[in-house]
Amino acid sequence: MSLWLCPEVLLVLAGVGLILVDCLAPQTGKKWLGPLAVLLSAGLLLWTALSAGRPMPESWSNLLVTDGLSALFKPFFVLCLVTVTMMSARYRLGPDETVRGELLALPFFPTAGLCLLASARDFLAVFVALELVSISLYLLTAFHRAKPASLEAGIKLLVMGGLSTGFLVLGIAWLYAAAGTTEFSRLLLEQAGKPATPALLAAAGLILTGLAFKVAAVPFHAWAPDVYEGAPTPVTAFLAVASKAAGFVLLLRVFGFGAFALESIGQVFRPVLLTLGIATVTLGTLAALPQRDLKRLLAYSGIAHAGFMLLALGTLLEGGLGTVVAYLWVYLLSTLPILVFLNELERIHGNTDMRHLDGLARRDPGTALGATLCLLSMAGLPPLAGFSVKLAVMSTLWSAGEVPALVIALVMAVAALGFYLSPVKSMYWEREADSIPAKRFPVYLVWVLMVAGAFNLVLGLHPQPLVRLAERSLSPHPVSFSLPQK
Amino acid sequence: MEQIAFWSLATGLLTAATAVILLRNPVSSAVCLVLGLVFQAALFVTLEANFLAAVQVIVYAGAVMVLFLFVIMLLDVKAEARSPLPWAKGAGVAVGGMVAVLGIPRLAASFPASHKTLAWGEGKSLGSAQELGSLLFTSYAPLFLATGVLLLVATVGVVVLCRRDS
Amino acid sequence: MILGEITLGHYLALSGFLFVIGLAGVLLRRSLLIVMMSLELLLNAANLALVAVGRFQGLPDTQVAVFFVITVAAAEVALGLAILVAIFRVKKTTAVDSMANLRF
Amino acid sequence: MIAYSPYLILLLPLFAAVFIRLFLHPFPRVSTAASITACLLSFVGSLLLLGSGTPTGGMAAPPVPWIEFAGLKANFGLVADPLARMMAALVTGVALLVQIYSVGYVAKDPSRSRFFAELSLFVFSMLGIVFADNLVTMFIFWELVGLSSYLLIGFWFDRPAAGAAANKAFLVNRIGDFGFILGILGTWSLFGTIGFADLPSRASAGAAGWAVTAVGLGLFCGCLGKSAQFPLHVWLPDSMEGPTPVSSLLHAATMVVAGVYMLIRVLPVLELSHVTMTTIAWIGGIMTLLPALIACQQNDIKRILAYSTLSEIAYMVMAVGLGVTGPAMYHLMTHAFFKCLLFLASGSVIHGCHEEQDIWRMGGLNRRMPFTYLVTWIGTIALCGIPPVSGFWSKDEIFAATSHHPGLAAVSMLAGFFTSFFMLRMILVAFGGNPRSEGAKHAHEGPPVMVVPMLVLSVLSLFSGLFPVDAFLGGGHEAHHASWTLWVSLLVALAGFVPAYQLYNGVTQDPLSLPILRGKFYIDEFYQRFLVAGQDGLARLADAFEGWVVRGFIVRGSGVVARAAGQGLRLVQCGQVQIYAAVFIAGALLLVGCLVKSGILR
Repeated sequence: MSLWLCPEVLLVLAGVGLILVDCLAPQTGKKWLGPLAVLLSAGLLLWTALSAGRPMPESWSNLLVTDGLSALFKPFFVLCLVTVTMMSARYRLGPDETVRGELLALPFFPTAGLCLLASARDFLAVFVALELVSISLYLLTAFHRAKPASLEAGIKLLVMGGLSTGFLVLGIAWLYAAAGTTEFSRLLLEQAGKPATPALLAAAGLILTGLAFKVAAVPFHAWAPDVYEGAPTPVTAFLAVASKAAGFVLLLRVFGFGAFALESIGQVFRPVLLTLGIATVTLGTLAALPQRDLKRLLAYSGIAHAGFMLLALGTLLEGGLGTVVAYLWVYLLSTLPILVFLNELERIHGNTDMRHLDGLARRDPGTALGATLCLLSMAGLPPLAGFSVKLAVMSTLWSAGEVPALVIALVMAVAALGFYLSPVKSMYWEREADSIPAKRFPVYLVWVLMVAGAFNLVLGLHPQPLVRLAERSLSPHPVSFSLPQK
Repeated sequence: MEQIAFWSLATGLLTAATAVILLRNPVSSAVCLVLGLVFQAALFVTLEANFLAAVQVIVYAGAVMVLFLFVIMLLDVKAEARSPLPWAKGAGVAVGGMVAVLGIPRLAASFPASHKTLAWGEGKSLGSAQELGSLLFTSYAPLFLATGVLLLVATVGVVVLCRRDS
Repeated sequence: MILGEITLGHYLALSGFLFVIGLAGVLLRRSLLIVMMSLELLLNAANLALVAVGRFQGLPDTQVAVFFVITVAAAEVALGLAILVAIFRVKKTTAVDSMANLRF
Repeated sequence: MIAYSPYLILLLPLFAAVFIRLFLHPFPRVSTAASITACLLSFVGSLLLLGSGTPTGGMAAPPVPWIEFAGLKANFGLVADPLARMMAALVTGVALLVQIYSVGYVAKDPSRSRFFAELSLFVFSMLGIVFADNLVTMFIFWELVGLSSYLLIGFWFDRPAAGAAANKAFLVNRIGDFGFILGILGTWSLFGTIGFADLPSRASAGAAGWAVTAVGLGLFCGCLGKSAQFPLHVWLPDSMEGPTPVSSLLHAATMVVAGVYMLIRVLPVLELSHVTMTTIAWIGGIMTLLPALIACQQNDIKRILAYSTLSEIAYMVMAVGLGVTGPAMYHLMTHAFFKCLLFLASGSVIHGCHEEQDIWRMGGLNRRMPFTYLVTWIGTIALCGIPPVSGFWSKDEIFAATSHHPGLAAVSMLAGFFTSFFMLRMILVAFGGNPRSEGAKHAHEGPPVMVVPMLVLSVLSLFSGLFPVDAFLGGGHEAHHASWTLWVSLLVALAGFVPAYQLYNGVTQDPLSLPILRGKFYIDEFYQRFLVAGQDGLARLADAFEGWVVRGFIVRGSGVVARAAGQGLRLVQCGQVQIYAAVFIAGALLLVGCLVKSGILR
């Protein structure tokens, strides 16, 4: 594929184009910027999906690879971008209805970074792509500069992100020192059969720190709730779904079948990943229970979901890796629509407190039903898609013989019901507040939520497409490189 | 000769770095950071990475630090009030310091090539601008492009965050 | 070993100490400006390790990595300072304590 | 063609529910008709299915592949063996009668459409459990039943008690489901199958051991929740906040016996472990007595019946624990008829007395509602197991099975004594004497749509003892009747009437006051006081759930742990970015330290 047709390049060009249009267009034409951005991103989604399997330019192949995983997740990230631009176009920065062109254009750049990440096969490439994403996200998080919470979130993300970058770079330096290369397949070849040295393990540990920060795994999670709450909601969506998924794609590649997929390293990392998973799922669930702000609730719910995925990943079995892929798609299908919903809720009420949901089912039954389906899917209630993937996580843990982890995961899956059901309860059981806002939800919201809800339902009843996605994403790789299958 | 250079530069670097985090006045901190960065550039020279040493001085000590100082002046940041060190923090610092002093040399010694020595001049070809340039524009070209985009984002970001509303 | 030839281990240990000093700065200082300077120290420590490893292992790639790290650090600083300026306009301070309104 | 009929029977109520919800919502009459028609068609289909096919043959509908994940394979298939066929006919039949009755009962409610949609959804879910051919499918419908019962119990959601009861039911069931899903995973890993068809052969090849016991107990947990057995029984009496037809359908005839049905399905697994079977039998045995005692001091007519339901289901559970499934199914069937009848009669009383549920505020109804009085007597005789009515035959078979277990025989017969006692107490107080409230003075019989279902059910209660359940399920009908248990149990049951008559004939207030029974052995209070102290009760689902998880699994004091965790989090998540950084760095150092250490050790 020619350089100019790569989704990454097109994304950057589209972003630059939007910035230019924003600068040059007359004030009256600015209202078309939103639709233009959405159209542009939708076109890119189509192109990314169509060209997903096509190889990158030849000269890039030492750094970037095209395989099932990248082919599956580039469209994932661009789909997030479409949603985020849609939300940005509806996001209100001030009392007037102005849309800031930069908020529409800027998400294109980190999306390009995420697409690079999905293909990266060298830790240096990982670092650069990750920083492209991180730095854009520092900016986007602080974007709503009139709101102190947004700035606070931005600086918090920057400090924590800078810290994790430091660990990541040091890890890369140590990896050079321990193994002499950062390229995944060379690492695999050169280290195969050798015992893992403490130096290599330390380097891998530091790199894991950087990635665990990205997916907000405990104890590298503390930034997530504050940042999710303070950031503009479209940015929250980007952080919660796209950025987290990118972290998992990397973890999959690195520990699943890439750089560190060796038995010698896997034996050490298996308990570490599982412990991280247990801590993450426990803390995420317990901390979510008392939350009343929906964005914050979603942050902790995202942490809990990350815990489940880490548990599946931590088994380092083929089934576990596939489960993570399927889980990510279900996570997208259930979390993203809720964030779209929160964006509109915030537009009407100014914040995302749970009390705004009171009695929503009577005011707006369609919206309430769609949101409920998504929430219940997140909660893992059958027959929704969330149930299938949680079941897959459990069955992976079982077949890996990790009974304690399984029990904790089950307890937390049950406990999680508490906080997923409380918004549902608000919508269906609570009396409406005295002052019902005159503004109504826009029509598109019902459609988004209903379609997402329907997807959750259909994929729950018939999860075979998810399974096929998972299989295809792992297809060209000798899965679980040298770990013995149980 | 090399020993003397390394030990004196290392002492200077660590002293400057410690000063950065201990001094109350941000201006002094920034100046110490510049000093530290220059020491590091000199260490790069002992590692025969001459081009990077130049980059370090120009970009870091020159541009980045000027930016820091500029912002400090712009915001007119005062020296931090001296606050008593709470016992928890003090204990943390003590434990962390102990662990670092004991652990780091051992960890550093555990790397496969950590006892390797090299005579001056053996690594010369590695750090030349030519070599670096050719790597940057061939094997690492996509990453070079990505850093370009990164700088673009940062530029746009600074404008967005700091421009006055019209 | 200490007073003998300078080995890779020496440089790695030096970089380790620099990293720890940076971490201490991030943890202890109340001014966000100094916190950001400490973040720079972290990246510099990593840079030092990279260059040293490259020289002793004969890897030119590490210097390319340092090049990228410096770029990233510059961008990070620029953006961080921009956010600080924006914060200062709202709150008239850059102390860390003033940034604790988002919490549990 | 007939092979696909289970699909049709299953899906018709779902279509009705969806159709009502989407299109017919504004037209309650049409909704009612649609729901009843769907149920009727399902019932007719079930009857046809019941009549066709061989008594022993395992007839299965062609499966549809459903999930294939990491080695776990499950088909969406339906099984139509005699057990399922009988159960399907029972469920649809009772549901049909209850729906017809509901037409009269909720005639004035503005949200009738929603009610019938939810009823149809419930019937669909319940049929799903009945026809499920593997544990995962069953679990999904199991959850759906939980969901639809949640909706139905909370039908009057503007009553706070209804909302709280609905939440309680849902939450307690989730605790049971937790064990159930563990059991399912265990079954799959031990025997490599979750299909009911393969289970007997695989299980017989499997070895006994603690794992089998654990799996069996896990599966039994599911039954504990759904069938409301100790210690998860607390939700059932509270769920009487729902409309009476709902109580009748869910909490007497169908949903609560799903647990028993499931136990029968997985019996091959349970039988492998002696410990499991003994536990089941004894929990069943004790639960026959406990609720019967509690019921002696309850004043709410529906709660009395609810506790008697707990007791009767415990008989079935005990029978399963003793390994005799025929009598369990037999009693399940007869109980469905007479308990449904009793509930409908109580609904008729409540309806007639204008929403009065306290038996001490009734009285004199035998003259104002003679038909209801009569059917209540029929139901009572059946419930107490007095010959020759249906309950006698089924209970007798269960008693016969206990003949070699004197302990179980003693508790279950004692329960029979108290059953007779509280049933006669209820009849004497509610129907005898003079009216003690305005509502009772103006009591009247319900409309014909309410009378006819009761008539049908009383006929079934009288004669369903003749249905050859054992033979139909493929077992031989053994002649137990010579056993000593027959006479003793009958004598004990009859003896229960004597003190009740002595104490309650013509009284206006309760001569007995036993706080421990009135307080239901303080089990609810125990849960409330020790385990969720300080919590906001069940009002806030999140809080309550935290508490429930705690109650169910982490025994005691975990509420404290959870709250302490919350406090700890508050300390860490204090908004100070440097604390976050400290946590981050500590975590990173710990991680790298552990890794290096394990690297050196190996």
